[in-house]
Amino acid sequence: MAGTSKSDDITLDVIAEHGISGAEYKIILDRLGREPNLTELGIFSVMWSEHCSYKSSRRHLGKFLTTGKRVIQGPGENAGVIDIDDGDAIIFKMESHNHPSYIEPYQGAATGVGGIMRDVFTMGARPIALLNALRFGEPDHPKTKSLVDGVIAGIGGYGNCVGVPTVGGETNFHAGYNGNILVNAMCVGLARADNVFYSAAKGVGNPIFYVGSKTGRDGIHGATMASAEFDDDSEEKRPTVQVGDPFTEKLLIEACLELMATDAIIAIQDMGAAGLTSSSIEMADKGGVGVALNLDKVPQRETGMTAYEMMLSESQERMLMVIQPGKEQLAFDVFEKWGLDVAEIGTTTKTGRLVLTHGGKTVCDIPIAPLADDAPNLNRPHTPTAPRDVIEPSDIIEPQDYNDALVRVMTDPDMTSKRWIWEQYDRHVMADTMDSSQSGGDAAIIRIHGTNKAIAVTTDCTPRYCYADPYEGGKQVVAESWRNLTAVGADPIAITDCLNFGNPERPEIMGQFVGCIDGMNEACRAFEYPVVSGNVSLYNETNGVAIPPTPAVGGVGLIPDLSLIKTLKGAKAGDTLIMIGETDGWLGSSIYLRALMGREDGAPPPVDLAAEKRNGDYVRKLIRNRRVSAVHDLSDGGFASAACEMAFSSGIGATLSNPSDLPAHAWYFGEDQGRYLIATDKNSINPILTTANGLGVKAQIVGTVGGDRLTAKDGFDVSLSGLKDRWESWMPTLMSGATETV
Amino acid sequence: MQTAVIVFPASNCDRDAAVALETHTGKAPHMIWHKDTSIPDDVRFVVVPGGFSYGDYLRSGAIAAQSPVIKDLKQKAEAGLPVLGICNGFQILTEAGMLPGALMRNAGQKFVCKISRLRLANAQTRFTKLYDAKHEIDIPVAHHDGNYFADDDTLRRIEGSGQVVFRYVDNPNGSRGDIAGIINQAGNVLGMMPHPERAIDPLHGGTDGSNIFKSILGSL
Amino acid sequence: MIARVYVGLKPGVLDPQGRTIASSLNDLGFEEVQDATQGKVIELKLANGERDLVKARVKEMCEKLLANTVIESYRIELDETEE
Amino acid sequence: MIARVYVGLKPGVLDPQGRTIASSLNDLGFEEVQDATQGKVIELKLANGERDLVKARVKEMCEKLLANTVIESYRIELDETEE
Ligand SMILES: Nc1ncnc2c1ncn2[C@@H]1O[C@H](COP(=O)(O)OP(=O)(O)O)[C@@H](O)[C@H]1O
Ligand SMILES: [Mg+2]
Repeated sequence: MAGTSKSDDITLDVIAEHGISGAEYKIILDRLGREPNLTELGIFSVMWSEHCSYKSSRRHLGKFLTTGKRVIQGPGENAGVIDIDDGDAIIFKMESHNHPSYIEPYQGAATGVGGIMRDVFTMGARPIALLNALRFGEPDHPKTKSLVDGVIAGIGGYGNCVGVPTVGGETNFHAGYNGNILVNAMCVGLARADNVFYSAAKGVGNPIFYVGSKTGRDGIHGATMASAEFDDDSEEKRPTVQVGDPFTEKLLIEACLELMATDAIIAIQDMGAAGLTSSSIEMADKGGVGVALNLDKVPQRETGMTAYEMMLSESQERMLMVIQPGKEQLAFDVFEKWGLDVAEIGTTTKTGRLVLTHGGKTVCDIPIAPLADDAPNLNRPHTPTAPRDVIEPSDIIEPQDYNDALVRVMTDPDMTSKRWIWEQYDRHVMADTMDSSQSGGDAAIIRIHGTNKAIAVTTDCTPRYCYADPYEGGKQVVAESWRNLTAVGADPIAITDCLNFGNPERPEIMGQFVGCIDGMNEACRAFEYPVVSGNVSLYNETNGVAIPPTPAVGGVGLIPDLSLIKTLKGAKAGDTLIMIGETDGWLGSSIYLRALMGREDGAPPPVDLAAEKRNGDYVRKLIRNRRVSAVHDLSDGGFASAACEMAFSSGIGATLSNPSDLPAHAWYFGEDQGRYLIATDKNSINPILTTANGLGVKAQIVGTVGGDRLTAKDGFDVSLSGLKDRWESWMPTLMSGATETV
Repeated sequence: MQTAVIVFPASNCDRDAAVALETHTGKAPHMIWHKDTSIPDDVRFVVVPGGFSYGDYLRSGAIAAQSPVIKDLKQKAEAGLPVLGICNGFQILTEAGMLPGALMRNAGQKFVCKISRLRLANAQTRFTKLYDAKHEIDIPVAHHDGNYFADDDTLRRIEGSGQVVFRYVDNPNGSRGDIAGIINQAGNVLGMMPHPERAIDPLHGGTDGSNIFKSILGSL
Repeated sequence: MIARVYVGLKPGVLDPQGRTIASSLNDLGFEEVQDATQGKVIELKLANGERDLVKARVKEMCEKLLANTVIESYRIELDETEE
Repeated sequence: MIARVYVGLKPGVLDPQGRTIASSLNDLGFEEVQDATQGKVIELKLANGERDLVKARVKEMCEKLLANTVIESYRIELDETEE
């Protein structure tokens, strides 16, 4: 057969360039019974790349709790699906676009947003919220400013145009990301639980449709690039950068949702990493069928494209679907109405093989099962991270000037206001945003259109804890997510994750990976807070220097009644501040230690999962019983920073007290976990304290709300507006002046 | 009362506009596809919604302004049909020549989404008569190209004839004269960058935008 | 045939993009930059035709769509050699 | 001295704007339009100087700020007559 005979092109170099190991090549020879041609080799290469096959991570991801009473679909589809009652389902996922964003920040970030949205509307959901978890290098690193500038503009440029509100996120700066920034985007969509679409291509002889933008030579080898670390030659390996087209994406959403309202679609899959290859193979593999595609029919943007290029292109805004026979015309009509390219490019077959024809010749004929199932599943060696010493409060001298200490903590890059970022995002489009970045709250709150219920959404990760102790850090990531949802009165339901790590071939990196997963999983189980979707991004390292382990999670919770929402902005003059949770004054790996002493050492705060759950359940109950006027969780920067943020958001000062016998720096800046700050009126104080006592929850009075200063009797005394100005101006100052292109 | 919202490819505040109209009239508006050649005769008020029609490619609103439906909209507006253009809708109305001036890239070059405080420059129009002229109102903006420009003569003319309806207290985009919204000479076509349809619900953006809908609908 | 349409802001229209470019260049140490303006070039690939007719058509495109004559002026260049 | 910098997308890079412009022109009845691309022209007013030196400086400006060389290419024209 023409084109599938051994090609002279397949030299050892070519095999190596495709990232295929000797052992892997043997499997290919064995499965095919002959040598592959270049197209076939390319297909094996992307399917078995880290990005598509999860070869280093698969066995560890399998440990996660992935089921629960509200889980409709866990990991394995384009996104996870959860039940939020009344026949409504939430579909959500988070994904990384780290490497492309470093190379071309605007387009890299924009296409990251586009990609994650496609994962969600592919399953029948209308996207209703976007979030972004970002890590940049040191603020004064020469590349940071232009990367920040481009990434934020790209995220906004795409989401704003499509008309989905970007409602929250997180932003860190650290030298550990100087050479590898992280751009993780999360999309949340709303569907009817009985109209969720899956990717399994069922049935034989059904037409396969290609919809969306034309195929160009964009991003060829994007998937393999995401599976290799950068070095100084990375310039050479640059694939043609993908450019996002949010206009087409918007049309694609409307067209797909319109067709999904009929019974024309059997299966649907977006073309993400490894484009046509992975979408067609995954659909076929899940449905247990074969696929025959005629590549001449693929809409093409450029002339002279080879089969290899078409199969590996990562052009954006494309979908593949299996259509119900007899409904072809309906599909054509809908897509043409929306002005999209559409073509019938093949059929499902009973051969179990992927057969491609191009120019009248068969250019690929390979069995599908090995591509998906026989993908390498490695058990890479992993060395656990060595434990660090615990730092006691008495090991750290108190600051001479508490006002200065407070200012330095609140103007630490991670702590400052990110207004400069979120004012570039349309947070209000769709008119259901009840709360967003604007209030600096713990979680964004999105009303379910036309109902009296809402979802709460948040992204979280504290990389410095994960670096210090992957296992405890992993627990903390999930605990903080759960806590942030709880703090707005939501029932936490499930998470998506985006696991960003260095080179898995190094045992210490693999040790971080395994440690984080084990910690996260333990917390997921303790809270019955399963993982329903996720993404792994490895090889985030440059010249052998890896990023801090950064397992970001995106959490979703349900608020059954809009009148029961509480956030940090409701504190009123005369309210009493009560702290829920135990304080040991934990300063190891804290913002305080970093901001004041330039130290990043010490064991991170441990998470007592049982206490975390007990405290959170109690806070949620207080919110539901209308006992509180404002709530904020305690995390980075401890009690002092939580009190500042509550004061900034509520527009009123506070006087704080220290009822413990801890020194003031440990009490105000310690980062003990499982804690909340609540503001309440005086009638509720006693009931709150008494009930807490009965439940074994630590609750203590820690201040009063009022005035225009932030005062701690044994510490600082600053004007609220003065502090707020400094907190607000850090990022505009950083970003002022010229920005060079990267 | 029958109202209508025009939908362009990549309009994205069309649903929000429809919700606002239904909230104030009790009746769902017609959603008119840009390729339609006419607006039904029973329509008494039209909203040209916000969004990124045609991706804002070339210039915001430029391609949409050439849509078949705009011809009919122009004719009906000349005959007195009230029209409200919000954000991208305002850009479209200026591109279509239904309102004077143009909307350029924000002076700060960035997309800006924030609550903007507005002064009523003219509280006597059919769209603003329920407002207290002394009050300032809070309405969200979300745009990249909201920097209003008109040449000196035009500016003098619209200022002189009370066509400037809203001004920013804190100009977010560099607009000349802090202009946030203007009306045509006949007083039936209003264009504004801030989004009143995002300010009709106490749970979302406040209710300062409601009076625009109440004023114009009440005048019909 | 290729038509190149240059679209720029009319004199007297404040050009915030141009201004930002100039001041960014100054910030980066290019002090010789006194002013900057930014415009668009739209390159159209057209069916061949009689030069004057083509030019008239492109002019019509500009008036209708490619330029907003409230703020912009345009200039057309035809290039028969290419293609 | 005036320098004109033309910045356009490299061949092969998706140009959604250009495509949308072309199809809008077709919709408006300009069927002769087969394709369109959109680029930028940045006009810089510069202190006078030795031609080659000026050009080298402008090139540096392009690399640093005016063009995103990952996806864009640029071309420089110097014009001494204007001023
Ligand atoms: N990149 C971003 N995009 C949108 N909102 C952001 C971003 N970074 C930070 N924020 C917002 O700033 C506020 C503070 O963020 P953070 O300190 O991470 O919150 P928390 O510690 O409660 O998780 C939040 O409301 C968050 O949504
Ligand atoms: Mg929080």
